[in-house]
Amino acid sequence: MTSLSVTKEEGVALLRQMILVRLFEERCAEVYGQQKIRGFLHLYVGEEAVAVGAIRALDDDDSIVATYREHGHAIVRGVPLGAVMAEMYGRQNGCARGRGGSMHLFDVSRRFFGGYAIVGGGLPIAVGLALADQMNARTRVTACFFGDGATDEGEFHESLNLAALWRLPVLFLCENNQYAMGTALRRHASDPAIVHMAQAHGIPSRHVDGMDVFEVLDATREAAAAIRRGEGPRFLELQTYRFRAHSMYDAEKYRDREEVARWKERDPIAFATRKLDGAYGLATAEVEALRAAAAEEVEASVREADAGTLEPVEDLRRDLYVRDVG
Amino acid sequence: MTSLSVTKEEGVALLRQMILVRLFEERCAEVYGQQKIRGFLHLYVGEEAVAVGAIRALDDDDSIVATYREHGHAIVRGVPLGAVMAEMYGRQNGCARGRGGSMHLFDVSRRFFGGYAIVGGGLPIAVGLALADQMNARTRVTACFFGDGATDEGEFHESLNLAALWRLPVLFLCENNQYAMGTALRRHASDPAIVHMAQAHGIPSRHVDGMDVFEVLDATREAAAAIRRGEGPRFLELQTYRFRAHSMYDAEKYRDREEVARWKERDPIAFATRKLDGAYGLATAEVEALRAAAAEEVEASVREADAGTLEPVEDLRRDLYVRDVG
Amino acid sequence: MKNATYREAVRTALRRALLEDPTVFLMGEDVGSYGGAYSCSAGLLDELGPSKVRDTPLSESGFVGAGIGAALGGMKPIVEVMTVNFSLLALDQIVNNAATLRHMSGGQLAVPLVVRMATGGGRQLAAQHSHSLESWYAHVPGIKVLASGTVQDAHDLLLDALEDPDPVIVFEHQFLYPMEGPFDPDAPRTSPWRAAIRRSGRDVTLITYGGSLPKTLAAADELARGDIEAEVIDLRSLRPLDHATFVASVRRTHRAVIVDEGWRTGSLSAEVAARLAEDAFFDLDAPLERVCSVEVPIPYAKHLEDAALPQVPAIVQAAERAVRGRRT
Amino acid sequence: MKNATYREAVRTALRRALLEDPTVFLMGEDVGSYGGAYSCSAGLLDELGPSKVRDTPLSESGFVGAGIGAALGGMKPIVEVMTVNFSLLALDQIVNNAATLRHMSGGQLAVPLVVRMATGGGRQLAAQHSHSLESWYAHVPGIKVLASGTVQDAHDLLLDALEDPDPVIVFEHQFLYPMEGPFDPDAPRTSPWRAAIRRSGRDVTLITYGGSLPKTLAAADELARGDIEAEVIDLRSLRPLDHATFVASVRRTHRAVIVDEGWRTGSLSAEVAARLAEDAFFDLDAPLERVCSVEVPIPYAKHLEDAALPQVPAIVQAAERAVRGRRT
Ligand SMILES: Cc1ncc(C[n+]2csc(CCOP(=O)(O)OP(=O)(O)O)c2C)c(N)n1
Ligand SMILES: Cc1ncc(C[n+]2csc(CCOP(=O)(O)OP(=O)(O)O)c2C)c(N)n1
Ligand SMILES: [Mg+2]
Ligand SMILES: [Mg+2]
Repeated sequence: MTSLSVTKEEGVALLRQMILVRLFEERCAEVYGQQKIRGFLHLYVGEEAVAVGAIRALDDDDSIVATYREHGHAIVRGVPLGAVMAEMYGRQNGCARGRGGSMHLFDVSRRFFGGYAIVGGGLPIAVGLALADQMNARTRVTACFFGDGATDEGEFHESLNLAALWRLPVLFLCENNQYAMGTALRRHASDPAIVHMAQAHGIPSRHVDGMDVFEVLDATREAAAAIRRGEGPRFLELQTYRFRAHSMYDAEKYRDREEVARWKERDPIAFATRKLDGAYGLATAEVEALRAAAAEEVEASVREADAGTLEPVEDLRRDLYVRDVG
Repeated sequence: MTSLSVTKEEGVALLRQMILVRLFEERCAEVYGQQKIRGFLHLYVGEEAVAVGAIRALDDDDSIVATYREHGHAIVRGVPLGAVMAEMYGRQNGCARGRGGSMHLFDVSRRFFGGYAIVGGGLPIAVGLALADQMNARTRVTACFFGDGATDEGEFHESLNLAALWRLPVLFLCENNQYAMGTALRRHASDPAIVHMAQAHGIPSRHVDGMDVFEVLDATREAAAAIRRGEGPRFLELQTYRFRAHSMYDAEKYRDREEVARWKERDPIAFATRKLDGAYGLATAEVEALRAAAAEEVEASVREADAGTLEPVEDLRRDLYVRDVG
Repeated sequence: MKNATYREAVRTALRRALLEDPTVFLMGEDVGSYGGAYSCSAGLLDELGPSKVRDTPLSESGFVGAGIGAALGGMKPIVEVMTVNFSLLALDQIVNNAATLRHMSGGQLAVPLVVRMATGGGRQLAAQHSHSLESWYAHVPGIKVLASGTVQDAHDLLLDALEDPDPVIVFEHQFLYPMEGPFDPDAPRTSPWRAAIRRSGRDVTLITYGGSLPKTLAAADELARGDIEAEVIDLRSLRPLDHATFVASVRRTHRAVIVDEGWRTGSLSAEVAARLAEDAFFDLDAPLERVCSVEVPIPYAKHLEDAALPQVPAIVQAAERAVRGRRT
Repeated sequence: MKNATYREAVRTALRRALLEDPTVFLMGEDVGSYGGAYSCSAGLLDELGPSKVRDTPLSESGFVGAGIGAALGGMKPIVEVMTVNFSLLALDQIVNNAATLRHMSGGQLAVPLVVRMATGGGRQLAAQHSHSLESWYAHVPGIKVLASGTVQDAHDLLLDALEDPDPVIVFEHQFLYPMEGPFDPDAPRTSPWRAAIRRSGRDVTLITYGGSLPKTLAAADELARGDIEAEVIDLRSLRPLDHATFVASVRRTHRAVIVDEGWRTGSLSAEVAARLAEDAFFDLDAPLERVCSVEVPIPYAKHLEDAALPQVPAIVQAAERAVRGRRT
């Protein structure tokens, strides 16, 4: 029996959310096959421990900036499942009225600031949100998610430099899933230890096992607390893996099945289940119940999306500006 | 009597070039006052040991990429003084027919590839030149000069990553003169030890006293030799200082006179003179003779520039393309 | 009314906005201890402190993006990108974030951001420092674009931009900073989205903006000596364009010359011309004329730079052609 | 002649160039082990090795700049910027270096570089992945710009670009990759700098390029059923524009519609219109018409995206207006 830093209740809540994200996305892949979702769809399957562990360690008032692979983040943040699914259906009950789709989820009421599809493009935004907080003496944290591929972009360096120089309350969360699209980390980054870049900017940083939701939770709590104490930015490199294709158009020629199989042995959901069972005992029936409840939530979201209406075409120009002066 | 790694002859040659660059630029400032040179003029006064030490350590066949503060580099590389001065006069006997001016000196016959005025913009070019060499199995080095301010730009990071990842024969030479325009290093870079960025990319790097031409020479030789052995890129951070304003339009409100005075005590020309005298003995008359010869060279360049003609206006569109298809 | 320089007018507006609005701050390269590359913020760091006046690293994409983020966070940033030449490095943030966030989020977000930059040539700064890319910005829905061609506008348009809740790009022409002109900081402001008729005339309409305005007015004076009365329209807002004003003018004069420092192909002059050919077609009595920059990287040498940029004689000749017909 | 897809045509050209010319290499994000985001280089890494087919880090400015440097160093790089959307990050290198180096150095340098990128919308990729910024590139002297609208051109223009000693941007439209059409890899190539008359007609000239060509041809078919014979011009080269060809066509038809997926204001259609209003003014019998994208960030939802982009009915209507007059 191993010990855990969370209560059983909290641990189960984490597990529940990982299952919810997993089932939601598997359902997305299905409806994509039915062409109800179109465009790009980037699934997070395998990486759930990162979004769940990190976002649950944050306060509701903290801000979140994510990438185009952000269904999980939106869901964990509390964006209603139906609003996320409807967005991918392109319906006006979607969380961006159907204009954003899978890559551009927004829910400002929950301080979920999107959904950025230009790799690296969200980082300066996060820095700016943190700057606004600092200038207003708010103790909020801005959590910024990005992939290993994003660390190649110039904006990554520029954002780290600004955050470190001005000691801004930003939490950089690098979701290192070992690939930028089809290019393995060692083939796109001169130094596969991405933390070294943070260290070059004097930002305290560490590697975290991104398949272990409890470790992610603890590391994020610790980093967020330091940021709230006014100690400036923090950086976590979360080691994880995407089990599925980069997007729906990917033949996955760039990696072999064994590698994928090896990582699947570390499935974050199975891992958390084992850990919880070890620490507190967790009956198979309990897990099945979680799964069934999640599945039902997902089905409800599909129904909600299906029932959604389309934004009228006459509204195409609406909300281009706050003040239309044309 | 201290010992030096260079012969007297070689040492005197270094000194001679530093003096030549210094006098040339002081003369530039004068003719700028007479409005014969216009636009931006960024002087290198105080930093001469860097260009002289580094470029003299390179082979003639190595490539050079520089910034808008590149008169010294061009001169040390052997671009005729008259062609440099004429360029600043905007005459067609200038090394870019008068089209580039002070910020855009070119001499391809000497593998002097310019002259880049967008901060950071030359770095990827240098990486590409080195890539072409690598692909053709040439043992050439591409030396790339840039300022401390350039290290804030995203392109700096991108260029380092590419060079390190592909082990390209690039020598990065950061001329850390402590300021990006009016912004002191500590106010623009989160970590004032710029070498740390190189280290984050696994590029061997070191600090060099950029006021000591002998140290610059030795460090560059060593780095270039490693590059030629196929060991990939090298990075030198050369600590130096600009004695004059950033450009001709700068009131220098951002630094105090004492700081400037302190650095002037380390004038690279005076320093080299003392060192040579210590090591080999150097008569005042010898130095005076160097100075007089350099002054005469500079005067000749002014005469050459003054005698230059203007490119005919009808040639404005010439050389826009190799093959004009309009 | 007193005289002031364009630079002083910018500085006056900056200072006022920074003093009056607690959410306004200025950030950019060398806006602080250097006082601004063009001295537009001289003294403001000392007066207002480093939180209101922020020197940034050389990271155009980073700090423009941070401006967008700060705007999302409730601030009203004035981001100075020293010149349009460097703004190429920040275009992704402007086009993909500032311009899209409101629409793409279904109206949830707003980006009350002002980006100021100097534009244009004429100072012998050569190919990498003499761009006029206003047409690129004017192409992008989701942002608004202003360009000041007078001292008063250098002040007024900046304050107008700050009062607007959307992202506004403000172009100042680098050649105009030392220009003197009448200036009253308290004069009532006209809508920045309306073009101004800077001179009335019945024979031909000269349409321009920003740094070409003084040249166009000089050309109009010269034309008047030759008995051609030119109407001069200063667009002021480049996005949206005040279509109605220039179309109405051309309906009166039946002839138009568009003066634009951008390279001819794809400059803003093309859009103005296209609109006239669409919406004032039956009123036009002569082919449209454009006076733009020659399509080459702007050279350093003065005589070549002068030859590359629009100049008064070329404007005069174009207007004469429009009025008197082309020689063949 | 066999049929092939646009994608296969691109791949055929790439493979041929890489095989035949030792100085040619391909570099870009995921061109290698992934086979290209649009599968245009599928299998080439395996066949030709990692020196000829280079996966790059996500560093658009860095690797486009490296392409310029490699070109200076004697190579002939084909740099793939996956899409025009990401090319914003590389614009500084293209505009300030690739486009200026030859002129600014007084003719000493040459930059024999090809930059390929996918452009356009229509695949429900939303605001940040659906740009059509061809007009921006066409604005820049010092580069040349090609856009392929047919399967044959997807192959030919790429080889033409590679034979050119100057920097050439080649636009492929992302919606066209799966399109099939006649393709002969050995067909003699016509000059890429000449526009093609894809259909002859006497009533109205429809001018377009790239992804809008199939739509415009479909509109012409429909117009023919309504007794309007439209001439369809495919610009092919966007810089330089083949002015003579489209002006001559309009001199014959006296009416023009320009179809362009760019946002209307400042799209390439504006330049074409301006040139017609300058140089075919006395031949025009009707106001110019433009069919462009609605000026909003392109939305994800299909019905909204369809409404935002140019479509066949709008082209038909514009042509009818041009021929039959506007209703008032
Ligand atoms: C600037 C930019 N370049 C290229 C792309 C195309 N692209 C989309 S996702 C992706 C890979 C990103 O990898 P990473 O940052 O590791 O995130 P992951 O997809 O692995 O979560 C690429 C190249 C893009 N969207 N933006
Ligand atoms: C991308 C870009 N941003 C801003 C400028 C304006 N600028 C010219 S030089 C300079 C300072 C550069 O500092 P550094 O790299 O340290 O070089 P130094 O001038 O000290 O030699 C700045 C900000 C520019 N030329 N390019
Ligand atoms: Mg990744
Ligand atoms: Mg410096």
